[in-house]
Amino acid sequence: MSTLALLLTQTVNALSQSALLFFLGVGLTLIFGLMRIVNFAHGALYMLGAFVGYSLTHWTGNYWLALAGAPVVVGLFGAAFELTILRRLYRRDAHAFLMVTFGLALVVGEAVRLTWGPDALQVPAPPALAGVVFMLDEPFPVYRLFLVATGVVVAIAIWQFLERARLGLLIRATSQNADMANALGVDVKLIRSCVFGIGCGLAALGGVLAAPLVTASNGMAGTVIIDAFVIVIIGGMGSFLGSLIGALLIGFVQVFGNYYAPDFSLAFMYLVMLAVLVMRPGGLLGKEA
Amino acid sequence: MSGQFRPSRRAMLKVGLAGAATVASPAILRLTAEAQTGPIKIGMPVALTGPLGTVGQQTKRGAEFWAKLQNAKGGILGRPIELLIEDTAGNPANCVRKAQEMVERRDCRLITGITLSSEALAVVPKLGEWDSIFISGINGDGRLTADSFVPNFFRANISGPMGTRAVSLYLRKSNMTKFYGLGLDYAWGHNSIGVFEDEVKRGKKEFVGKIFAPTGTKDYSPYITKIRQSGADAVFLVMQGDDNNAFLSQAQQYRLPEKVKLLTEIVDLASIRAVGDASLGLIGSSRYSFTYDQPLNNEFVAAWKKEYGNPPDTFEGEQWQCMKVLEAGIVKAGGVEAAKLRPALEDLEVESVKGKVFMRKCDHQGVQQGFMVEVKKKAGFDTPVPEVISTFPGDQTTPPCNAMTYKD
Amino acid sequence: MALLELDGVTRRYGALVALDQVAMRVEDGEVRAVIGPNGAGKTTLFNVITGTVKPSAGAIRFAGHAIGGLPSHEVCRLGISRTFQITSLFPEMSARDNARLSAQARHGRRWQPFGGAKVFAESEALADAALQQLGLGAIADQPAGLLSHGDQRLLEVAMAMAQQPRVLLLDEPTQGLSVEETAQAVETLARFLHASKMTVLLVEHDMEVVFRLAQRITVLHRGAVIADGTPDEVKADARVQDAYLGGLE
Amino acid sequence: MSRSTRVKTTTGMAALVVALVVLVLAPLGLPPFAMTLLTEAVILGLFAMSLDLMFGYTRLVSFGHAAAYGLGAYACGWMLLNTGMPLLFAVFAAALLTGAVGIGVGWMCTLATGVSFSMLTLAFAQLLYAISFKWTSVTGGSDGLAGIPRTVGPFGFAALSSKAGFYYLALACLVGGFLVCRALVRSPFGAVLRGIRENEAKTTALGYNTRLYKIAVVAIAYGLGGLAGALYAPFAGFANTELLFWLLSGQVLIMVIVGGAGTLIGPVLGAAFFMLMEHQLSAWTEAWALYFGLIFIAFVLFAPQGIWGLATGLAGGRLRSAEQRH
Repeated sequence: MSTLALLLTQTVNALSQSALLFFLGVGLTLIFGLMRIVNFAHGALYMLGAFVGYSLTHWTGNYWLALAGAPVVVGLFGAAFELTILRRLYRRDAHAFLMVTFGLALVVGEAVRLTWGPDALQVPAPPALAGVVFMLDEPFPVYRLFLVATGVVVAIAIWQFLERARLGLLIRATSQNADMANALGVDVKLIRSCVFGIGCGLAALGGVLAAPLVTASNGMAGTVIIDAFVIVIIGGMGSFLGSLIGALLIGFVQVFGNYYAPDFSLAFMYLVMLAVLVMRPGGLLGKEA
Repeated sequence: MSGQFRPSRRAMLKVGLAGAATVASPAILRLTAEAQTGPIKIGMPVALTGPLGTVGQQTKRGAEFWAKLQNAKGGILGRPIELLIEDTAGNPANCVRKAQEMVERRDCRLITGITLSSEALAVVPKLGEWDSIFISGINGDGRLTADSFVPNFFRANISGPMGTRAVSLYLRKSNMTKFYGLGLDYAWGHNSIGVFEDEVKRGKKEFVGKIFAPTGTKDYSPYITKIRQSGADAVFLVMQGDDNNAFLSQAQQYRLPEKVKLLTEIVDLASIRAVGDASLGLIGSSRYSFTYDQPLNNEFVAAWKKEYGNPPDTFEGEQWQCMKVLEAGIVKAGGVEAAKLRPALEDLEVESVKGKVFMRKCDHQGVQQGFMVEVKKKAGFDTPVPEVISTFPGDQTTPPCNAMTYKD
Repeated sequence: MALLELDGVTRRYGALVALDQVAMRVEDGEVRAVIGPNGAGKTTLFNVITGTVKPSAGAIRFAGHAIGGLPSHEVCRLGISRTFQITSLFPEMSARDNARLSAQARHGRRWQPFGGAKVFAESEALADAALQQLGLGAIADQPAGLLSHGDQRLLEVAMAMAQQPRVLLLDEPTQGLSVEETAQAVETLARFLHASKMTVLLVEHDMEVVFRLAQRITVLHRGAVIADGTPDEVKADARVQDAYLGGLE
Repeated sequence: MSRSTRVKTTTGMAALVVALVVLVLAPLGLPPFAMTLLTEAVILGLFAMSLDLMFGYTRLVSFGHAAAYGLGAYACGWMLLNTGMPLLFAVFAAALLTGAVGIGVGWMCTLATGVSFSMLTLAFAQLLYAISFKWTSVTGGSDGLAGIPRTVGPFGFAALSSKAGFYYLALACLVGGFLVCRALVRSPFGAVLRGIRENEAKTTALGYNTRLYKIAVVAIAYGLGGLAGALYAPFAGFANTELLFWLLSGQVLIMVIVGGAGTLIGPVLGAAFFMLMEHQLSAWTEAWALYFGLIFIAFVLFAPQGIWGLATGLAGGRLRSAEQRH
């Protein structure tokens, strides 16, 4: 394998991992930006997405329906949780959210295990994406290219949504100053439900998309929640662009780090985060904390 | 699970901090008196949930099935069998606490079914103090019968080094010459890859590299690329659970098996189900498979299918064998006290689902056949199944006493 | 020699010059108001003096010490205490505990990790005295967050006073108060300033308040001092009128 | 001080003394396993209490407090296994070492505030976790250190290695830790911590170098957390990577919140509650995590002040009704 081929395949590969990380991070950061909630259940919802995706694939026999359906199902679940539980807590200390989302993570995790059983479940990539393409004579899975493409599309969609759509404008306004938005007649309560739902749906999207790579399993939640935190912190809590940059940074660091210095793979991410926070305590694009 | 103990356990909870001490004491006295004649209690602190929940669930079923059949026959020595199964979530702190409760509060002196090596290694040093026997049904860590060996520990299952040894014995006959090793980055992975590297070199073949992946790795592409670049004919995997599934899925997506043969230290049905066709062609040692053509196994598989509908899984079979060894030991000893049971288990020979198992005295390792299997499609099964392609006698696969490496 | 002396103090934020060569002298016992249109740099001036913001250039001397660029906690311990434009209190603590914590900051035992009521006696005495001075004795046990807005503003002053500062910096002490509340607060402050002979630097928008409290006035415009004198002199100054009217356009 | 607060304080003191007497007498009546549980609850209680100094009193939310526990456990375990040091010495040396490391951690993490502070503590804990995994020669890698002895040492502390003796050691550490923490939060130093909790900018403006105070409180919390970890290693006989994992950091935060942050005693009760609930629920049902999660959510909704809030609320209610009767 030539060095060029190596760099090319690993770069595309890092982009595909960044896409998955981005789906997690952007949901977390939207929720934090609006509600100042660090959502500990984000990993559990990502896992829920993968399992819902599994069931939808099996019932409908169509991966694409699962891809579209799982985020909707999980997003609605998230919005319902916001409506019934979180809504009562906005005047409370931040640690109420910490505990309630921790509780939610446990409940979702166990509910998944009771519903789908303890064994990992196969979610194969759809036949159209199951093949390989040759990049400089090296086989590369089409599915990973699809992940990169999805990442680009979703990133642009969210960006345009926040910039152009009315709901996006309202979300940005409410993130900057909820009281002011409220005074101007924005239904802040509705916005919060929407954003929590959207954030959870994005996590679920990440889960469905990751399932063909790692299977749908009970262990999924624990392995991604910290990654998602790190991305969001590196980028700056609440910053959309920050979560994109954080996801790219961590995606590349993990892929190239694991290739060139696999012995340090447990430490890379944290060293990057330490370095970023020591230089910029609020994260790359965050406000000075 | 043993409903009759709930009242006193609830009392315990109340006692916990308040210190209403006298409530529980009579129960302890009663339990001690029961120990000679009451039910035979077997404690199983198992990881029923958490990353290795799948494995724990299998051990639980294997033991439960045995207890059910045995109790239907009137128990052992006329005493019913009572399994105390509790979840540790795979955390050694929980495992030690649960085991200690079984010993101290419920007067149970027999432990089995512990899931993780780290849990087993935390429990083993306490066995003397507890005056209890721990018979492993699935723990593969070589150290348990080597550096960390204690007299009250027995292993009825195939250890990691034994599995690796079977693979390397198989490879001596093959025409593959260059090998790579990929292991999970913890003790089991390091030990087994170490044994494999050693075996390959002694077999006058080439070991071209090794790499260790942390548990919970989601993207294996950098490793897959390294394996492909190494020019190896085959890669030896020491992986399990989610990590194994992720690697096998991604390796297939990268078309790795077309260039490099996949060998594994352990072939597990749950993994085969999780990754489907990505497991086809995988060759590895097997701890247990329902496809072994042994008279006792055919009988066991038939009974199991009748009970559960599916054939038994890897650790269901392993734990079943362990329970059969334990059963023979208890019958021979005429009781479960460590002082009687330890000598009874030593040099005990049992006819099992895998053939003969001989619990050698020197390090309490069960000497047994090693099986090599290949994962193939088979008519009548939705998912691929492991088929035996070779067997090796126990004296070839078992390491020297209290050792983890081989001499020849 | 003046107690507080600024010389050529400049603060730049990129291209923006928030403070431009500011020079001023505040004598011991003087009540000095700093006025100017919005964005004139009044709060930046306070931030630079108290060390919250470092000056880009220039010297600040306080009672013989060069304090330009010192961290704010050190400036504070030399004897400069301040209040904030936006009320900043410890809302769950009682008014007394607010003042006590403030007094303790100048205390040798502020690091002492043990000892209860006794070690606090001295700070508590200072705190109570300060609360009395500002007429807050009766509400000393109430949580600060539950006080009326006017009392909260006065509590901030009391907290600053509990430190027995040599200079007190008041940043818009009547900010956000109703007309009635303002009148009351100003009377209390005037009485207190008269009685205490405290050196005060005051930023205030409300000219009534300024003329009621201050002996001398410094006018800032676009970061630079454009006038400095008695209230009457300043009122008559053409540049001041221009700046204010200009600011209104 | 008003009459009712004085009554409340006296009742509180009386309740504490009664609890202490019960705890001291416990080994006389409790069966062996109850002692095992109680000892573990005491150790975890000390751990949770140490975090309360940071979390409850200073609003420094650490996502990595397991670092202190694990470091204390590994340091103590290593000394007991490799140096033949007596138990008491190893325990306190490990606590001191952890406290010293805490100074460095505090210095680093207080560069940031808010969620960034939390993430820096997490990063630090996870780096220690990675080290414990990789530095096999010292930490035993993924297997951890096992068979840690309770070396008695030369000064006739033989009683400490027994079950009851070790319990008394742990209890003495908890009571000592509590007295230290209580003195701390009531002292001038503690007043500054509360100031930082409520309004850090104002505290700085008042002339306090708040960063130094924060570094100090992180170091103290690490020292006490390290003491708890150092007790755990010889108690359980092992130390392994789980003790440094982020999951434990999350759990100890929950213990503090469930118990009642900023009350010192509350987190101790929270730790005991958490440990006993997990132990008992997992004995009754495999789906214990589900109930566990529901309990937390219920606590947030219905008992926002935690166990301590419930207890004092009940006691306060009785007092009020008693006053009404008079």
